[in-house]
Formats: sequence, structure tokens, C-alpha cells
Amino acid sequence: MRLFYAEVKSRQEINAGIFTVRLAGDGRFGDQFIPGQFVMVGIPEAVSHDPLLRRPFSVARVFASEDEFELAIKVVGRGTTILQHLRPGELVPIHGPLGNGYPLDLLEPPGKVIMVAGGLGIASLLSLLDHCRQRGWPLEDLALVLGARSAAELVYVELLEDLARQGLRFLLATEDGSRGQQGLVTAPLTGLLAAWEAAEPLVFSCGPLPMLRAVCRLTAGRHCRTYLSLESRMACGFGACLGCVTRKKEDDGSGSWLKVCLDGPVFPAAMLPW
Amino acid sequence: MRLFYAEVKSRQEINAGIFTVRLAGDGRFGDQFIPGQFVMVGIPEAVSHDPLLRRPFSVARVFASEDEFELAIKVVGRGTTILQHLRPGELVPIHGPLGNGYPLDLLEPPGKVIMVAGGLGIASLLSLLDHCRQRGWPLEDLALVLGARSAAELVYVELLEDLARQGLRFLLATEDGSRGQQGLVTAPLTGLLAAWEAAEPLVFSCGPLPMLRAVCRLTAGRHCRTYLSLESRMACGFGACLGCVTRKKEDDGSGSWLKVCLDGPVFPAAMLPW
Amino acid sequence: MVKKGKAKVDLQVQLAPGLVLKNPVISASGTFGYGREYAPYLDLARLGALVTKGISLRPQRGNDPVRIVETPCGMLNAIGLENIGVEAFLARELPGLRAAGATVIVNIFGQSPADYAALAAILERETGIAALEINISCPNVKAGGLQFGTDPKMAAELVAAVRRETSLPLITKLTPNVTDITDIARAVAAAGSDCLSLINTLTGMAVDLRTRKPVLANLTGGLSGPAIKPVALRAVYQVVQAVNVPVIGIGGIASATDALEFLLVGAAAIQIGTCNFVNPAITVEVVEGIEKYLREQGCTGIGEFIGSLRLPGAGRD
Amino acid sequence: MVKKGKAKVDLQVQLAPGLVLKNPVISASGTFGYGREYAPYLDLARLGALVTKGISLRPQRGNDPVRIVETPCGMLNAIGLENIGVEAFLARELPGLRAAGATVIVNIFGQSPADYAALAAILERETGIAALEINISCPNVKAGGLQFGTDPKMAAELVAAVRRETSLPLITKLTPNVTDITDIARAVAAAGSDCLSLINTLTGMAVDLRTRKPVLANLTGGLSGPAIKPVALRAVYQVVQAVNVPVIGIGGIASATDALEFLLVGAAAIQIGTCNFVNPAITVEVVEGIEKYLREQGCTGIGEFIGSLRLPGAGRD
Ligand SMILES: Cc1cc2nc3c(=O)[nH]c(=O)nc-3n(C[C@H](O)[C@H](O)[C@H](O)COP(=O)(O)OP(=O)(O)OC[C@H]3O[C@@H](n4cnc5c(N)ncnc54)[C@H](O)[C@@H]3O)c2cc1C
Ligand SMILES: Cc1cc2nc3c(=O)[nH]c(=O)nc-3n(C[C@H](O)[C@H](O)[C@H](O)COP(=O)(O)OP(=O)(O)OC[C@H]3O[C@@H](n4cnc5c(N)ncnc54)[C@H](O)[C@@H]3O)c2cc1C
Ligand SMILES: Cc1cc2nc3c(=O)[nH]c(=O)nc-3n(C[C@H](O)[C@H](O)[C@H](O)COP(=O)(O)O)c2cc1C
Ligand SMILES: Cc1cc2nc3c(=O)[nH]c(=O)nc-3n(C[C@H](O)[C@H](O)[C@H](O)COP(=O)(O)O)c2cc1C
Ligand code: FES
Ligand code: FES
Repeated sequence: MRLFYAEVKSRQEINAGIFTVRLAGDGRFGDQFIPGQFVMVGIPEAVSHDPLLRRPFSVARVFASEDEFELAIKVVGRGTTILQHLRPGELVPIHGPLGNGYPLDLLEPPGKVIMVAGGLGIASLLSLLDHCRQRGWPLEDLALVLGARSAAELVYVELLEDLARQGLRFLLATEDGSRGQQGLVTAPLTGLLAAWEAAEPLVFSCGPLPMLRAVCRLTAGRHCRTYLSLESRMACGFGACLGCVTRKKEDDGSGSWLKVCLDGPVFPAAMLPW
Repeated sequence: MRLFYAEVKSRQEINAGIFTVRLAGDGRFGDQFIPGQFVMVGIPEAVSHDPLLRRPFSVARVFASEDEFELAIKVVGRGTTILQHLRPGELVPIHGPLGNGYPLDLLEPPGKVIMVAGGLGIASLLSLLDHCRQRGWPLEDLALVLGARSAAELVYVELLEDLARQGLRFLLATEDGSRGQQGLVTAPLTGLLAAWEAAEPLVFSCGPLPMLRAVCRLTAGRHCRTYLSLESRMACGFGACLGCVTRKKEDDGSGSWLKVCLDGPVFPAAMLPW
Repeated sequence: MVKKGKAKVDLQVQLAPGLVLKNPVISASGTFGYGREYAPYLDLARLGALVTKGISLRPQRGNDPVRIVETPCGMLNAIGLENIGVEAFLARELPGLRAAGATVIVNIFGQSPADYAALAAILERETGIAALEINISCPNVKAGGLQFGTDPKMAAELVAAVRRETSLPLITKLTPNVTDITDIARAVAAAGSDCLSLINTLTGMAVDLRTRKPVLANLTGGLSGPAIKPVALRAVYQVVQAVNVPVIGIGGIASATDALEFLLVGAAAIQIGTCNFVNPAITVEVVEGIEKYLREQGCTGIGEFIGSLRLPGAGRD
Repeated sequence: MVKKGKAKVDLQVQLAPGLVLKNPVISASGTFGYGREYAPYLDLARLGALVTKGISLRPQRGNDPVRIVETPCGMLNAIGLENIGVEAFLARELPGLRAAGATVIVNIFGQSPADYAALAAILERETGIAALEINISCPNVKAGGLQFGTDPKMAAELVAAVRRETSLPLITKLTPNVTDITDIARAVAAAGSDCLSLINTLTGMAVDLRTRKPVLANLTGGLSGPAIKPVALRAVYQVVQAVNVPVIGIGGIASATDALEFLLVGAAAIQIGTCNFVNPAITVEVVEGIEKYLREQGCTGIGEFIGSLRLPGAGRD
């Protein structure tokens, strides 16, 4: 975990309200990074206290050789509106990488890996996909199911389609059918799970809560291990505020909580109450 | 008085911490403007409430044909730090022109006019100088005494030196002697008042309080009419908050106050208690 | 329930038997001058109502400057209730407001219950006054009413004294600088206040490290602006639960969304203060924003929305 | 008086007979975990002291989420005093803090004076505890002490009960949610509190217009951060005037300048809360900033600066 000011190297508008931003590391960021981790991003304008808190974003990509990393951000409120106006050369307060990340000990080939991303959840899973490729996983054993409300909410699709041509099992669904098949990710996922169940795949998912719940339901009882990356409102991102907690499975109302920022954001589905 | 968003046309760094910014009018700004008036400038970032209040700045120049106007700003705190980063094309909330401005009825040639500016007070007086020239006043009858702590706090000097070559009586003093004569404006002003007293000059001054007080003392009892442009902390700039008040002359503690924003910022020295 | 359309939404709200406003947006006392100052920016008749600067029997000079200072997301003021006095107000300001078609609420304060009662008796005789707002909550002057506003019994006696002098609708303005605002709320409602408005400012202070002095000549001032919105929303919610009279929500409103939040927790109307300084046209923009939102939500009247907060566990979510 | 140089400035402050801190910068309870969480960012021994998360006799689960929400220049929290309980704290957390050389102040709370007294008796026996901070001001749980913190008599009884059980220096933490904070301050000082700390959070609320629900599961929460700084500074100034024991200033401190403002009005030390979340290294940066400022002002000891506010008319300006 590092605390530094990162220079904005470039920023790219993807769609209305979605952009990627590439930031300079501090020389050690990349070494420490585990896929699935996130950073807390501060508001560059140091003279203002509004917005006050840093915002959490998954690290989508690390470019180790250039000591740079990339975030993919959707504009939803005050903080992201300000971040949208970042310019190359500006310095952004960065705190991270934070959180546990995906379970690297399990992430060794051979085997099959299914990644299920909803909307900007792709950011977190892209780092995992990169990791799998670096560990020498054949693309044919990796599947990525990506869903979004509409084509306008998609990011990294070209990159993924490119990998699909090289063997990645890439399934795309939009609710309005504007790109990929129409509907939720559950349809393609159901098929995939059936097809790959024999291989006892690892399933990783990141996206909106209803989608995560659906993934839980679909994988429950099947021969697969499922991990979910959660979101939560965070004040600190490193376990100090107790603001981000979520309920454990089999919580009778007396036990302790899971801290999404420190115990997560990635949890085995079995730990969660759905 | 207008309430509009002004596009930034250009911005020029003058010295460390001092810049000018040229803004687009709303088609009627220039018609309404009286020299000595100011605008309340809002913070462009609409998603933040910090800083909350608009900041007052004198209008230094109006470019009627282009429907543009210019402010000269010194960075002293949070608001001005943000304004310093304005970029061409950005929209800035503008409220103005506000205040009474200089007494136009008196400002007709012939006669002599002495303007005494301290630091950024030149912004207000530059609009007056422009006005005088437009009214056909011979430059030889106009004097501008400009003082600052050092050369680094000067703005519009080249422009003024150019006018000096055309006849303007331009006297420059810096406390550290880094440009013009060394010392306060009081020394050159004393000489000028003595030389021009027979012409019963109009004296206008804008700058820090100690300088305004000194101008009052120097002109008191002489044959000249003195007007001072004051500053004050302002919340509204248009007479609604009663925050900007200042004491009247011969105030026995029971009378009413002067509103700097509405009754001023320009006051006859005789109205003020110094 | 959610249908969209261009249908007119009824924004009328009733704050007292004789006090129906065309919409719930009111300008707050001390931030809207005598109304006249805002005439260049908006049509005063478009507001639900405007509340005048606090008026006393005799003119008041207010505090020495410095009177205001900006703070994070807010400001402190210690104006000290400067005003021209009731006589000058009636002679010089009220006729113009009447002519402009404004719904005028007069904010009153004094040093004793007798002062308040005398003001009420004078204003009772005038036409063109929709209601009185009794200020028992100004923190900036010793005799600004705060001594009444922090004691339920004194507050009730004061309201009763005013009530005896006038049949005008009475709004009592409460301070948040108390241990339990619902105590005061219940007391003044029982004493005959038709409506309550809250909150007035929180007492605060600012110092200047450079000069090592307090910034405000008065040492302390009243904190207002977006910074106090969470405190105001909480107070309004609590008071709405505690009393049966309409409540006007005040504190840090900077947008239609903010205003709607106060209506959601049960405020029958809202007042906008500090943000008038930043955007003199904000009140009218908030009226428009509320109407647009309610239309999008498919409401035909604002009454459907007021107090529609869903509580967890209440079986409604 | 103003001379510049590189001379060392003495930052030591005394908060109680047995409590001298190396500098006046303390981390605030509930915002610094058990200290451990911040070890990667700073040397815990460099702080004047750290205050632990509020500790109770038995572990507490705290409130359901949502527990936090950002507000203009601040945040609301309704953590609900989640903690591991005193036993686990002593076994699992205190040894590490001792080893790190931290000056540890333990923040305690309970449901009754007996709970507080029992905690004091337990902690009295441990080494490595510099002082206790008695929390009678948490607005987020029914039994968070606030019932004691708003009544001078109950507050005094509670402090006296703790006093009987321990010779540790006692700091009592006060709430701003009262009509007159100096009443409580005087009462607890008289009851044997060596020092006072203030302010705890202001009670606030946030709602979500989209869902029409309160944002916090607990409905209301405690407002902290820069938004409340003016209220905190006022409260500290008032209490400093009212009591003869040292006062620790808390509320919205985001920089060395903010910290110096509290010292200027007479706080003997300060605590930093919410801003630790934004910048985990802020406490140490504020220590450095205070030292730099005092050196530039030509002070040899921080004592010269504390309480050096110049009042208008006091013949000192
Ligand atoms: C571990 C983690 C990783 C994330 N990764 C990404 C990413 O890669 N890309 C990306 O675009 N976003 C990501 N997010 C979400 C991102 O943090 C939020 O969108 C961002 O903080 C919103 O900031 P804002 O100031 O724009 O919105 P705000 O103005 O703070 O809020 C906007 C709206 O969202 C609501 N809201 C804000 N936060 C939450 C929340 N946590 N839960 C529910 N409602 C909320 C608010 O109430 C409001 O309605 C991640 C979040 C977490 C916790
Ligand atoms: C009518 C008028 C015309 C002006 N014209 C110009 C101009 O042409 N160019 C220009 O650069 N400036 C001008 N000013 C001054 C300008 O408004 C302030 O410098 C600006 O508001 C500071 O904003 P800030 O947010 O940067 O500083 P802040 O962060 O608000 O304050 C910075 C420092 O200045 C102090 N301060 C702020 N305002 C005042 C005040 N009014 N009196 C005393 N101390 C104060 C603060 O306490 C703080 O120490 C004018 C002011 C007025 C009233
Ligand atoms: C400059 C100023 C002057 C005020 N004067 C008065 C007043 O005379 N009478 C009164 O009842 N409230 C007065 N108030 C309080 C406001 O009416 C309002 O209650 C408070 O500012 C909170 O609302 P806001 O956050 O929207 O400003 C004043 C507030 C400000 C900022
Ligand atoms: C998330 C959070 C948790 C807190 N928990 C406690 C607590 O357990 N005990 C306590 O006395 N104060 C607690 N506080 C109050 C702080 O210690 C402090 O008094 C308050 O936040 C004001 O300071 P600030 O504005 O610097 O945050 C908490 C504050 C926050 C923001
Ligand atoms: S965000 Fe603070 S503990 Fe998780
Ligand atoms: S600045 Fe508001 S009255 Fe002058």
C-alpha cells in the first residue's frame, strides 16, 4: 500500500460518462499490486474540502514496464464529475493498492476460469484476466461474460473482442440488445456453467449487487468455487472507519461484520449471506 | 447588473500569483458598465460547495467591440487559487457589474485627474483611465501614481508606460525599489499634489487601507476632491446580506452604515471617518 | 404510480388556517433584504412567500464589522439584526412588496415579550402581510430572542403574548442550539404557533491566525449554508414527528434536490437563505426544479410527496 | 518578539498531573482504529497520543450498514460504537501499541455509570495506558453515553464514579448537542475530570431522494469534518473561558493551520478525526506544520502560543 501523488499520463473518453485514466505509479505500485485490488483516489483540488472523502476505484490494468496503471471510471456523482476533468500532467492523490484482491494461490493453471462482469465491474476483472494470461493460462480456458444496460455503458470491449479472436471465451449481453445478445448475463452464464461444470471452474464476479446475487444463485450447488468482488460506501478504504461493513453468512445478529475494504473487496460466495 | 455564465477567452500570467483573465460578456454587460464597478465571480466547479461564496473583482477593462471584459487577479486564498486554473472555453458564473462606480457626472474635461493605485487597485483605476481617455481628456491632464511592494506585484505597467510616452503622468514606486522609485506612493503623490493643486484636481484612489488613509491625509485641506474605492468582505455584492458595511464619518455609534457593495465601493473621502 | 406527462402539478401548500402558499419555496429572513434587492433577478410574486429581514420596534444598528466570514461549505454571520425598524418598514418597504404581488411574511424580534406583542399589534393593522415569523433564535445579539428560544416555558409565554395581539398566522422560528429541539417545538405549538420554521444558524466562531484575532467583531456568529444541511434535516425530521403543526425546513438548501429532501422528511415548505447570495435567482429555480421532479414522479399534487419518507422496517420498502 | 531561526521548539503540553504529551497532536477516537491500522503510514510514537476506538466491557456489534455518508465538507457516521470489547483490546491490541512506543489513551463507554467504573477498574491495572477518555457524547447508539452527556448532574456522577476507580488521568469528551456546553464542562471538571475534550459529532441526517429512504440504517448519524470546525472552535473557546482544566480541541481539523486556530483560542492540545481517512499521514504532517509555524513566529515553547488570541478592545491590538 502506497500513499502518493500520481501524475495523469492520459485520459480517454470511452462513452458519454465513462472514461479511462492512466496514472504514473510511484516506482513500487506495480510490484505490490494484486489483481482485484483498488485505490482510493483523492480530489486533486487541494484548496476545497468538498467533496471531502477519497473515492474507491478498481485498478483495471498495470503497465509494469512504464510504471503506470489505469482506472476505468463511470461518472455518477460529484467526485467522478471532478475526476472526469483531469488533465495530463495534473497530480492526483492516490492511496493503494488496497484490499485483498483475488485469491492468487488458487489462480494457477490448469483449470477453467469464468469471469462475470457487470458494467464497470469489468475494471476489476480485467486485472484478473491480465494476471491469468501472465501466469500462462491458455485463453481457451478463460471465459469472460460481460453485461451492461446498453452499449453505451461498455468499456474495454474492443480489447476483449481482440482476445476473443485469440481464443478467449467472450460473451456479451446488453439489456437493451444494443450490443451482444439481449438480456442479462444470467442467460449466457447458465449455458457456460453447464458446459464447463465438469472442469470445476473458478468463478469470479464483479458488478452490481443484483447481478452478484444472480451469480450466487446460478453457481450454488454446482461444482465450482465462486468469488465475488463487492462495493460499499467507503470513508477510508483501509479498515479504520468501520464504515464499509457487510453481513456475513449465518449472521445471527450478534457476530462481527466483514469489512469490504480490508477483508474484501473479494469474498468467497460461501462467506456471504445470499 | 447581469447574471450570466461568461466564457473564458484568454488568461495571461503576469507575475507569480498575478494573472489577467478575459471573459465574454452577455451582449449587454459593456453597455451597463460604469468604471469602478466590480463583478462577483462564482467558482466554476458547480458540484462543489467549497468555496461557497462568489468573490468580488474590479473590472479592469471593457472591450466593447468584442463584447469582452478583463479582470486582473492576485492569488491570495482559496477562491483565487481555483480561478487561477481557469482555461479558455470554461464557463465562469458572473454577477455584475455591481456597485456605484466612479462619479461620472464629475468626470468631464477640462480639469486634472490624479489616480492613486496600490497593488491590484490598478484594476479599478484602469477602467477609469480608459473612461477619461474616451471622454477626450488630454493625457497630459491625467496622472497615475502606482505603488506596490515590489516589481513582482505590478500589473499593466507596460500599458501604462506606453501611455506615459504619449503624455500620461505616470509615477511608479515600489517599496523595495525593484521598479520605479523606492518607497511608498505618498512621496510622488505629495509632489504631484503640490504641482497640480492650483488646478483643483479630482483624486481617485484604490488600494490597501493604509494607502487610502495616507491619500486622505495628504489631500485633506488641499483644493481637491478625493474619492476612494474600498474593499470589504462580501457575501452577496448587491446589498442583501449587510455583511460588507463600513463606518460613516461622524458616526456617533447610533447611525447607519455604508454598504461597500451598494453605496460604494467608491466613496467621497468626506464620507469616510479617516 | 409513476407516470410521466406534462400535466400541471399542484404546488400549493397550507401552513396555517389563513395561509396557503402557491408553492413551498420561501426566502429566509436576513438573506433576502426587504425583497426589493432581489426584484432585478426574479418576479417576487413567483415565490411561495418571502420573509423580511428581522424587524424590531425601533431601528437597529447591528454589530460592527467584520460581520461575515466564509467557512468550509458555509459562512458565519454576525450582522446583529440591523434593520430600519417597523415604522420605516411599513412606510418605505411594504407598499412596494404589496405592489409587486409578493406574499410577505414579516420576521419580528425584540428584547421582551412586550416588544414582540407590540410589533404584532402594529403589523396586525396592516394589509399585505401574510404571516408573522417570530424569531426566538438569533445567536448574534444579546437581545436577539435566543434567551427565549432555548427555554420552552419562556418561548411559550412569548408566543402566547404575540397570539393575544394578532389573528395573523404565526410561524415560530427555532434555534438548533439546544439539547432537544422538540421540547421547544411542542411548547410553542401548544402556545398557539400555527407553524414552525427551523433551523436558524448554529453558533460558531472563526479566528485569523495571521492577526491572532477573532475574525468577527462579535467574536461568534451564526453558521449557515450547505455545511449545516444534515443538522437541519435531522431537526426538521424530529420536529415533524413531535408536533401536529406544519413545519418549514431551513438550512443549507442549495438546489431543488436539497429542497425535496426537506419535503421528503415532512417539511410542508422550505426556506432558502445563504444560497441567495451565491445565486440571487435560486428561489425561482428551485420552484421550477420541484415542479419538474414531481411531474416526472407522476405526482399531481405536492401533498402526495411531502413526508413520503420510507422508513426501513416499516414494511414499505 | 518575532525572530526566525532553526532553534528547536518545545512542543510538550501537560494535560493532567501525570499526563505530559510530546506534542499536542492526538488522533481522535473512532477514526484511528486501534492504532495498528495506521502503522504503515506513520510512526505511532511521533504522535502526542492516540485515542483508541471506544471500548466497552463486552464486544459490540455496532449498527447495520449503511453506516456512513458524505455531506458538504463533512460526513455522517452511525458506526454505533462497534468494538472488540476490553478483554480482546488488552490481549490483542494494547501489547502492539506498547511495543510501538505509542502514548495510548483509551476511550471508554458503557450503558451505566457502573459499566464505566468497571472499565476504569480493569484498565487501571494495565501498564501502557496514559489516560482514559470518557465518552459521554456518542449520538449513534441509545446507550452511547449521550444521556449522560446532556445532563450536568448525571455527567458529574458518572465522572465521579470513574474517578473513584482509577488514578489514571481522566479526559471527559463532551457533546456539542446541548444548549450550553459550559454547564456540562464545569460539572465534569468539578467532579474530577483532569481534562476535557470536545467536540464529538453533531447529530445529523441524510436522505436519498431516489429511494426516498434515509441513507443511514440508523436514520441519524454524527456529523464530522471541516463543516463543523466553526462550531467546534466556538465550543472550545467557550469552555476554555469557563473551566480551569486543560481542554483538547476537536472538530474538522484538516491542516496545521486549523490545529493552530484551536490552540490559539486556548486548547492545550487537539485531536484529528475524519481527516485521517482522507490522508492517513495527516497527524504527523500537522505536528511538523505546528513546529514550523511556531519556529517562524520565534516561539521557543508552544506554551507562549496557546491561548494567545487577542480580543478586540482588550488593548492588545
Ligand atoms: C472496491 C470498489 C471498487 C470500485 N471500482 C470502480 C471502478 O473501477 N470504476 C467505477 O466507475 N466505479 C468503481 N467503484 C464505484 C465508485 O467508487 C463510485 O461510483 C464513486 O465513489 C462515486 O463517487 P461520486 O462522488 O461520483 O458519487 P457520489 O456523489 O458520492 O454518489 C453518487 C450516487 O451514488 C450513490 N452512492 C455512492 N457510493 C455508493 C455506494 N458505495 N453504494 C451505493 N450507492 C452509492 C450516492 O448516494 C449517489 O446517489 C468502486 C467502488 C468500490 C467500493
Ligand atoms: C470591490 C472589490 C474589488 C476587488 N477587486 C479586486 C481586483 O481587481 N483584483 C484582485 O486581485 N482582488 C480584488 N479584490 C479582492 C478580492 O476580492 C479578494 O482578494 C478575493 O476575494 C480573495 O478570495 P480568495 O478566496 O482567494 O481568498 P480567501 O481564501 O477568501 O481569503 C484569503 C485571505 O484574505 C483574507 N481576506 C479575504 N477577503 C478579505 C477582505 N475583504 N478583507 C480582509 N481580508 C480578507 C482572508 O481572511 C484570508 O486571510 C476586490 C475586492 C473588492 C471588495
Ligand atoms: C447574513 C444572514 C442574516 C440573517 N439574518 C436573520 C434574521 O434577521 N432573522 C432570522 O430569523 N434569521 C436570520 N438568518 C438566518 C436564516 O434566515 C436561516 O435561518 C439560516 O441562514 C439557515 O439557512 P441557510 O443555511 O439556507 O442560510 C440570517 C442568516 C444569514 C446568513
Ligand atoms: C467514523 C467515526 C467514528 C467515531 N467513533 C467515535 C467513538 O467511538 N468514540 C468517540 O468518542 N468519538 C467517536 N467519533 C468522533 C470523533 O472522535 C470526533 O470527535 C469527531 O469526528 C469530530 O472530529 P473530526 O471533525 O476531526 O472528525 C467518531 C467519528 C467518526 C467520523
Ligand atoms: S472503508 Fe473504512 S473500514 Fe472500510
Ligand atoms: S456584500 Fe452583501 S450587502 Fe454588501
